[in-house]
Amino acid sequence: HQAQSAHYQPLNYHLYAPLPPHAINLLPYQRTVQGFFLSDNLREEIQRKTEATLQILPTSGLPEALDVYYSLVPLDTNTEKSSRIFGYSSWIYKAFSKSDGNTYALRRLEGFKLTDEKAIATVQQWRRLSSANIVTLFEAFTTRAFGDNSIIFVYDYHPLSSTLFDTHFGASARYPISRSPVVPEQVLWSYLVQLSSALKTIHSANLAARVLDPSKVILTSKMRVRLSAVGIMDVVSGNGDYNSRVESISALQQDDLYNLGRLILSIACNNHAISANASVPPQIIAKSLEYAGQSYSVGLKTALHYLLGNRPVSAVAIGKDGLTEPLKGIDEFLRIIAPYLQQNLNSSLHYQDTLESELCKELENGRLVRLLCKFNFINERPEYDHDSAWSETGDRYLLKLFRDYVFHQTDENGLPVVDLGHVLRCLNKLDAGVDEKVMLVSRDEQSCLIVSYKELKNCVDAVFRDLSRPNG
Amino acid sequence: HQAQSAHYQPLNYHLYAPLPPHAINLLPYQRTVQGFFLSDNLREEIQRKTEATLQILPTSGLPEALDVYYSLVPLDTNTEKSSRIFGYSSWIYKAFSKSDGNTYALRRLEGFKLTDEKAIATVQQWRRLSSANIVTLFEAFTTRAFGDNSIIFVYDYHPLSSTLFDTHFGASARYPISRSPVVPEQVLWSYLVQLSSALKTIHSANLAARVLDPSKVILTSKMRVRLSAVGIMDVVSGNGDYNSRVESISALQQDDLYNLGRLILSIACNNHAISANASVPPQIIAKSLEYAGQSYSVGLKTALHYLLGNRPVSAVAIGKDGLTEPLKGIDEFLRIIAPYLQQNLNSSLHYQDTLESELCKELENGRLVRLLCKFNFINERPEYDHDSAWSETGDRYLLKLFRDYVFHQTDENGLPVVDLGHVLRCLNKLDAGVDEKVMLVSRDEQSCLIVSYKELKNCVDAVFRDLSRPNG
Amino acid sequence: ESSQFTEFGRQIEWNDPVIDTTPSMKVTEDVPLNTVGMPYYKEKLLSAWPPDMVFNVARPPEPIDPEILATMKMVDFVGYAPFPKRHRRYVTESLPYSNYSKTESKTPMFRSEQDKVSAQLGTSRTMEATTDPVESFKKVEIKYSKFGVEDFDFGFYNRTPYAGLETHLQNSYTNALLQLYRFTPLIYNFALKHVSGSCRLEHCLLCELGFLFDMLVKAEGQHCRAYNFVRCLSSIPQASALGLLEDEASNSKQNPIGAMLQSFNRFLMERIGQENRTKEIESSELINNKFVTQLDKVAGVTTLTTVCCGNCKSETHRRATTYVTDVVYPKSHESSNGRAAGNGTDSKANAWNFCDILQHSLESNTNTRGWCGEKCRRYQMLTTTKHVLSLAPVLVLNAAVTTPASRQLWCQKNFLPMKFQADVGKEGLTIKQVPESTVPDEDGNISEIYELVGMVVEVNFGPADNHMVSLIRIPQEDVSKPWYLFNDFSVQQFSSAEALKFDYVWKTPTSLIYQSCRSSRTEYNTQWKDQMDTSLLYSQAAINFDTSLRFEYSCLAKEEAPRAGTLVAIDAEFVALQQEETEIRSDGTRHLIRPSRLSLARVSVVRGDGPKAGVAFIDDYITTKDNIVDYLTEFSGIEIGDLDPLKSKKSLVPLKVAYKKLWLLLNLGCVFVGHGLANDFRTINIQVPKDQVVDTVDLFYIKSRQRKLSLRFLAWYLLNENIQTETHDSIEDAKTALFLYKKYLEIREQGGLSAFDNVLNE
Repeated sequence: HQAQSAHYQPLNYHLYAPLPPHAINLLPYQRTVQGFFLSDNLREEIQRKTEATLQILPTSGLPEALDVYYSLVPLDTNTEKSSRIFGYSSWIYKAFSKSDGNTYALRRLEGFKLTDEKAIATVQQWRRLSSANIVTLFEAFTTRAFGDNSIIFVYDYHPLSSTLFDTHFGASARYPISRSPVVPEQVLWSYLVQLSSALKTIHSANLAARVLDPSKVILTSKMRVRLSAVGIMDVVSGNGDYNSRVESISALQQDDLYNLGRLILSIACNNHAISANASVPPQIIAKSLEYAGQSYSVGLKTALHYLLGNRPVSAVAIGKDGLTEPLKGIDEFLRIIAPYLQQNLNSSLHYQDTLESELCKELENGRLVRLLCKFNFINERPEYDHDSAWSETGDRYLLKLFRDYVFHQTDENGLPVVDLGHVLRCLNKLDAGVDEKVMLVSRDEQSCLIVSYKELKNCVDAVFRDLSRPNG
Repeated sequence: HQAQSAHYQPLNYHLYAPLPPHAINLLPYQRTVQGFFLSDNLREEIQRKTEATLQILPTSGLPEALDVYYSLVPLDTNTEKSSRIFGYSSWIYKAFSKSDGNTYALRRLEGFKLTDEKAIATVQQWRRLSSANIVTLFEAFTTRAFGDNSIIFVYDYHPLSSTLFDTHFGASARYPISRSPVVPEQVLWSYLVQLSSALKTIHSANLAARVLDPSKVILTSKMRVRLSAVGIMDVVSGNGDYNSRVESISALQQDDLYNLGRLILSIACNNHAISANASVPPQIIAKSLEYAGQSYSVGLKTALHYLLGNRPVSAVAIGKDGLTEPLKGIDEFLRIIAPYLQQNLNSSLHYQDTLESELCKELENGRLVRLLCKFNFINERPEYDHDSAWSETGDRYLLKLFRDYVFHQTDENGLPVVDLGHVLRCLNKLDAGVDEKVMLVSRDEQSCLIVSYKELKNCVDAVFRDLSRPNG
Repeated sequence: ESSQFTEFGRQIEWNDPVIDTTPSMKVTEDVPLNTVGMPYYKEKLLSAWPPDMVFNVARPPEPIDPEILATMKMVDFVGYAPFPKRHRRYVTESLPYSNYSKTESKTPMFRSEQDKVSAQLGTSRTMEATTDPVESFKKVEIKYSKFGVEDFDFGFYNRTPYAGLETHLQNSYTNALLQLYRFTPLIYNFALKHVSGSCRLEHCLLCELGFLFDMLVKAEGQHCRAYNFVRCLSSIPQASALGLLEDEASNSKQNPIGAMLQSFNRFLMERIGQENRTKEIESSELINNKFVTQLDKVAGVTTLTTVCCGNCKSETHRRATTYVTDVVYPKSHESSNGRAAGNGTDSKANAWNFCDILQHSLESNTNTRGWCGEKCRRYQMLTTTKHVLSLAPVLVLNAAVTTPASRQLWCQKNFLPMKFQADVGKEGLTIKQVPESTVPDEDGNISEIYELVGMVVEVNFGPADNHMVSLIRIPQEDVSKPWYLFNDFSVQQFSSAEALKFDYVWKTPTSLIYQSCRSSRTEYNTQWKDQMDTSLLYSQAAINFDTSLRFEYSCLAKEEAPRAGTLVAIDAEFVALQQEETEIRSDGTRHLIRPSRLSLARVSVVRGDGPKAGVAFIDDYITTKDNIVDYLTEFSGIEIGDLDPLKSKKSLVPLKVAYKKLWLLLNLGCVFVGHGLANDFRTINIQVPKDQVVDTVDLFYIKSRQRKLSLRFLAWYLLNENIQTETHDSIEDAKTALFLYKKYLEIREQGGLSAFDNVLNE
């Protein structure tokens, strides 16, 4: 079948909007075609994400539907590794939801039999968290659709994400081993700040992450990390009913801080063992810290010391009474890394601005497409051939002349001029309906018509409204 | 139709797919967190911003051009108020730049005569700052174009922004006076965090903001504040040459912290006098702090106390040696407000996600604009009026008929059908140049021509190439 | 919150592939455009544009031609106008990404830059001024480099032998009219005759006019400034009251500039008529019980106005002489002098030609209701009749174009006659156009043939460029281009067709001058040079309050009377009336807009030869009413109080006295020695021909290093003298320059000039 075979061919993105063969030196007031549209990298990244989101597998051998979820596509085929953390083989599928049309990631623990029904209720608590650095958990249910006892955790689906494990320790790790320090300090801080932010949200909700493993932290775009697979441990470990064990939650939270330290340290030292093994000997930790201290700043070392060591005596919580508070806490940690929080906030806001201006550009383009379509719908319609409103005295004649003004410029020698900048400038002004006047010239070059973009806009709207009236 | 379906190719590439976050599933609490920076109607707001940016004033009586800046539009007509801060009547204009095509806000101080040429050089230092909460200052120059001695400061233009003064104390203030506390605490924290972030950038560059007035802080979108009018005081006050007076910069920075406190306190108490008057008696400050303490949390009160009071004894800078350091500092303040930094970071990252998912919907716009523009460049050109290739027997006549096919559909009664779906389907097929055939009918309805999209594509391509060749 | 969504997009591929399955979309809906997907593709998309195409995104909107806007008629929201067809429609620059600054390339390089370039290239590269006639009318601006105004290449704008006048002066809008008068021989002769006389009036416009005309002639095509003239103008209270002064503070002119110039024209002529009258009263002839001044004989139009009461028929007569006649345009219903009345056709308006209108403007017949004071003693219908009694050889007109109809008239081809004949007879005045070739009857007394001298024209290219130029016909060998356009300091030759073509929007006539073309009246007179009143040179003329003061210089004695070639040494000091104007950018660049405005504060002239060589005979301090912003004491030695008649201990004179002394020396043929005189003469506002200047800066100029040596250095090096130890003293400086010159002559005598060069080079 033509349709299906075509489907599996990867798209040739370079054919979409080709890049120039060589770098062009542009003056500040010059743009190439690319300059008018969404930057190629961002567009391609999002295109690939949507493509991944929509991908389906016609014959997967998986259940056709799972509750409201259908069109399951396995995302991870490596089950062995995944059983390490939860004690069960775990699978991830991408699926569409019948109830809201969105795409979700389903994490299945194979062979899990729910004994304590209260345990699954903690999922509700996780669902309530709102952190931009946590993959949101929506619900969990047990199912026999796979022919066994399975439990399914439903998360937001982040297409094309990779785990920190893949990025730093995997076969195709992003950072070259040879270079030292392997990972730029800025990257480490970014991880640290974002994961601290996730922990802050979790701890504030009186929960604990419990799992901070490189294979369970995903990069959903460059420099954007999210804690995934949250909430599972609470259900699986059986003692999920938080309310019944208030005393131990603070211990788990202490562990979280320690584990965060291990995670960052293992990346800093490019040593997976540090994060893979929960019981790393303290000497190894101390040695690694010292090693990391050679490549990274004092600030980072201080932060890691706080997470990994006993509570440093000099660190005193500001604004709290208990100077001898025995426990480390995420709030205190945030204070230590405050300058980096500010840096991250600043760059996040900057990126916000970039995205907003890119969105602005594309929204404009979207409106221009509609505007151009309107123009084409109304211009040169055979129906209007003998309509007086389109004659040289009618006001709709303006639209024809404006089209000429936009697209039919010539140079002194009468040769066509193709100036996309001019086109976009004119159309944007028309779309905004600005007060600037434009001079149109009749085709016979006998008279000129001076009209503002605002009036032209009204004219387009009126004509188009006439056209699309149900009864013509 | 057999021939058509045989070549039919599914339109399933570059399809829209929603990316997380999915607003539909959010709990009310999550919405407030995630929608913190998100305006109620993002698209509409962005469109209004574009319109505001493009708008011009046909007859303003202002100079036609100011250096490379042209099409000046006054943004603020209230000069009385503005002379309070800098000692000169100040005006703001929006203008386009001839040198890079961007829009800028020009702030003019009327009647200012530059006596010390070194003072204006400090602008270069401000230019280098990179903060998402400062309106970037690009350059300054003196001019006689207004018929007087004026100095112009060139800033980034943020359309539709309003000052904190307008928002909180103006005639159409955003927050209803009747409610108490008037301004939600979250909003105050957001201001405080972002302005602290701005101060951090400024102080790190060994500069001081010097002006932190509600009329000089702008909201550029919901909850997004930026310090505006930076750098002016350094030039105006005459002692701009920072290098020659290192000793006083720390005093000015101390003032910045105090002024930030006053600014936030005046908004919290809804009392403009606190921020308007530099010499508010300490009793008033103390009283206002007490008053604010009734409506807001201890955390906010502590933060304001730090900014406004003498240095609290209990607050000790972490990680610094000098325990008896006599001065307050922005780093120390950031530590105090660290948890709120995290909150803002979280909201900002959420907003990033929203923007990215909005971008998903607009990915193909640029492509369609490029295609439609090509199509319009070649159609109905007067140059082709007597060209045989465009006559009814010429091969380019096809393009005219195809345009009719795409845009001039009618129903059985001959009434126009306006279907954007049809247009997009046709255009996408033309763009890719599929083998599918399409039947075109001549305008006299005497003959039909069957042609594939591929051939149509080649035809358009050839004509456009002819058109855009350097020599016609 | 759990609304059901369609399983969207999925249907296409699995369902039967029939084309129109997706629901139709409205254009206005907010549906993402990518809900319709792309088919699979293996080739470059059609939507891909050439990636290396470059576009300019910063091009300002093209302004709409003001001519079109002016003729535009609004119908609903659309303005309609005929397309002027200067080019095809929608023509743009061929390369959309070419440089936006097209006009900037038309200004010349600074002379310092040219020197640099020519030094590099080994050849001098001169740019040609624009040849586009419309372009030539556009406002020209002086640009200042860090070397000041001397660095500006005025020569680029003027390759003719006729001097242009600089802009960047308050009231320089008068430049155009001043040029027009300078080329009207009778006015020129009139002014020079006056200025060479004994006029002692401090602010005499006619004197200043004479100084200016002389300067313009001596300049032989170099640029001049009407500095002293405009300063004199602004010191006259009436000029300010009449709104003739440009407001310096705001660049925008309150009055329409054309109207302002016409008022100025009237004011100027009346003023010089009056100034002249005060001196000429004794010699004036009594004609018909009225004093006739010299100006009346040059440019006066004498009329008799008769008012006749329609009721009692009593008449009153009034006799008046005016110098400037406003053109009065017929109202559309009026017929042309009754001649076309019989036809009664639509072509009435066209029947009006210039001569008819002119006649109509000079003589008129109006009926108005007015007070009859003779017999009726009540309001009656009065008939006012104006008759011309006599015309003078110069006829000055203000075009007074205010209405669209009058504007239209001027735009007609050949509207303005080159020559017309005027007869003042018993019947009254008759004016008729005569062919250009008409030669005046040299003996006849009755009819005069008037020929167009030139005109002042208002140029309007929008609010940023609204200025005055003059077009003046100067007979030359080159018959094809007898017209000269004086656009401030830009002067260019034009053909008659181009000169006489008016434009509805941008080119409107303002003032015109016709002059009788009898040969006796078209010659520039030089007799004044032999009849100069030189008495001022032998007196002090100080105006100090304290008359007991004695000054350190000694006036010339009669036997020392300067002659052609007499050597004098000069030096001048200045004070600042206005600081320089600059624009400064934060990146450190600096742009000089106007240099500081200086005023002559002291001038010293020293005898060059004879027993008293080196002794000053002029040391005038100049009093001024203008506000002095900087005494520049460090350089000028002038202190506060020195220029105040009440306090000063120095010999204080009005500017005109000091100036006139120099002017007399100049015209007696003295040779001026001094150091760096170009700048002094520029500020004094006098033009000294090259062969009357010896500048020690040029004598000791090191060409190889392009270095000018200071007076102080040269004095120390060559004369072993320490000068300028504290402040500058112009007597000392003038003396030093004189001795340097003598030293120079000495060295040259000994043939050691090349050796001297070597010494200086060390």
